[in-house]
Amino acid sequence: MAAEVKVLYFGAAQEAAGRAEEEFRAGDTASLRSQIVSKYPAMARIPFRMALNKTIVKEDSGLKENDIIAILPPFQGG
Amino acid sequence: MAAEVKVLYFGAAQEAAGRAEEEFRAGDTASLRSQIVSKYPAMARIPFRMALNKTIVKEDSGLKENDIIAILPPFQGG
Amino acid sequence: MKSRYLTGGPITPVLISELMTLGNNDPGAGAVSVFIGRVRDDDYDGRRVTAIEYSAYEDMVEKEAEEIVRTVRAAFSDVRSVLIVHSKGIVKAGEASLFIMITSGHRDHGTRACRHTLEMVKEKLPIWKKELF
Amino acid sequence: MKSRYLTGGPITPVLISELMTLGNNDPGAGAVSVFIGRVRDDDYDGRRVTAIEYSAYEDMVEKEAEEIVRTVRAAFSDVRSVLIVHSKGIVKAGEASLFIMITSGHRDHGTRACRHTLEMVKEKLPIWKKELF
Repeated sequence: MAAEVKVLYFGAAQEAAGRAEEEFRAGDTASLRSQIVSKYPAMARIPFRMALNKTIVKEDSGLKENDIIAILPPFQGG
Repeated sequence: MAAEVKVLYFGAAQEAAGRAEEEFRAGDTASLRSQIVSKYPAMARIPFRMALNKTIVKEDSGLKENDIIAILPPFQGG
Repeated sequence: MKSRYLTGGPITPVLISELMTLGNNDPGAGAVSVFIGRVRDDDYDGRRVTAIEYSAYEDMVEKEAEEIVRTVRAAFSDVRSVLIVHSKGIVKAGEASLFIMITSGHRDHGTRACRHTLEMVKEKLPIWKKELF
Repeated sequence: MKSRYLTGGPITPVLISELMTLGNNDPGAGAVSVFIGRVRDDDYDGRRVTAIEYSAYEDMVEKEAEEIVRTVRAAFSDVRSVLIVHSKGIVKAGEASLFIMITSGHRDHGTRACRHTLEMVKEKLPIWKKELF
């Protein structure tokens, strides 16, 4: 079952997508990742992680309506 | 040959001697140490080092006129 | 700002002074360990950095910074307070973009906690930079 | 004072602010590591410390502090400046008696040099304290 989720782009991913956020329909994080890389080929060169509702995704996770997924290039703070 | 030297007392050694400085006649630092401990028995309980002209004395050293010897209880700065 | 750990623009000397007074009310705090990160005027292929623009996932910064503070306090029992502030937006070369302050009873836990906090800030906080030339 | 490394009385917040601006003119200094030692209101057999009176062999403090700065700069090549200030005279509980600041290009040498300087200050500087109750 695919769910409607919100995707947030940060850092280099925001530049690759040309936007800060958009909606996707996806059943899990693996499928979402494929969709994003297909839509924005430049994203394939960014070693991004994903956060699901502010928690780093460590293995493929199911998605539900209104989940927030953030696309996180390597952190550069400090 | 004994030399006339100046002795400076610091920290607990200053309290044990009841003064900040005085003159001694001594040929080397070992003999000076003995004189000081004889004169001020309380000094025997203080694990003091000596500095000869601002350098810590690591082995018995000869003394010459006007040398400055400091009596240094364990440091407590910081 | 959505996060108490972020401030807009540089961490100015005045702000640093203010932050440092926060540790002053605790007469049991014998040690104050501070780390300040600043923007360097690095050279990239002959172009000199004049500023860095920081962006952040603010909600997640809040969550992760709180987790860092909890972890540091649990790991270093002598620590009495942990303060983390990071810049968001434009910070010029020579200006500060990160401030960490640890107060502790004694120096050992304080200095180690400061370094550990710094490493965790770099590893855990979702913050990105863009060099401006 | 005979030594540039000693100051009479506490190291006040105002003095700390001034000392910290000394590191501000170097846009290659990406890291500022600070340690501040303060007088704790420790309890000795039921008596609470209200202040500490520091005394020093000033000429030797000068010589030894210079040697510490030389040693730290030689050991940590990324260090750009080393500042050491210690109090002499009476410092009340809660007030600062030691200030160390290291500026460096990056964090690694800076944080390690700060800790190393602190250990050497405690080991090498001829300074004594007397607790006041």
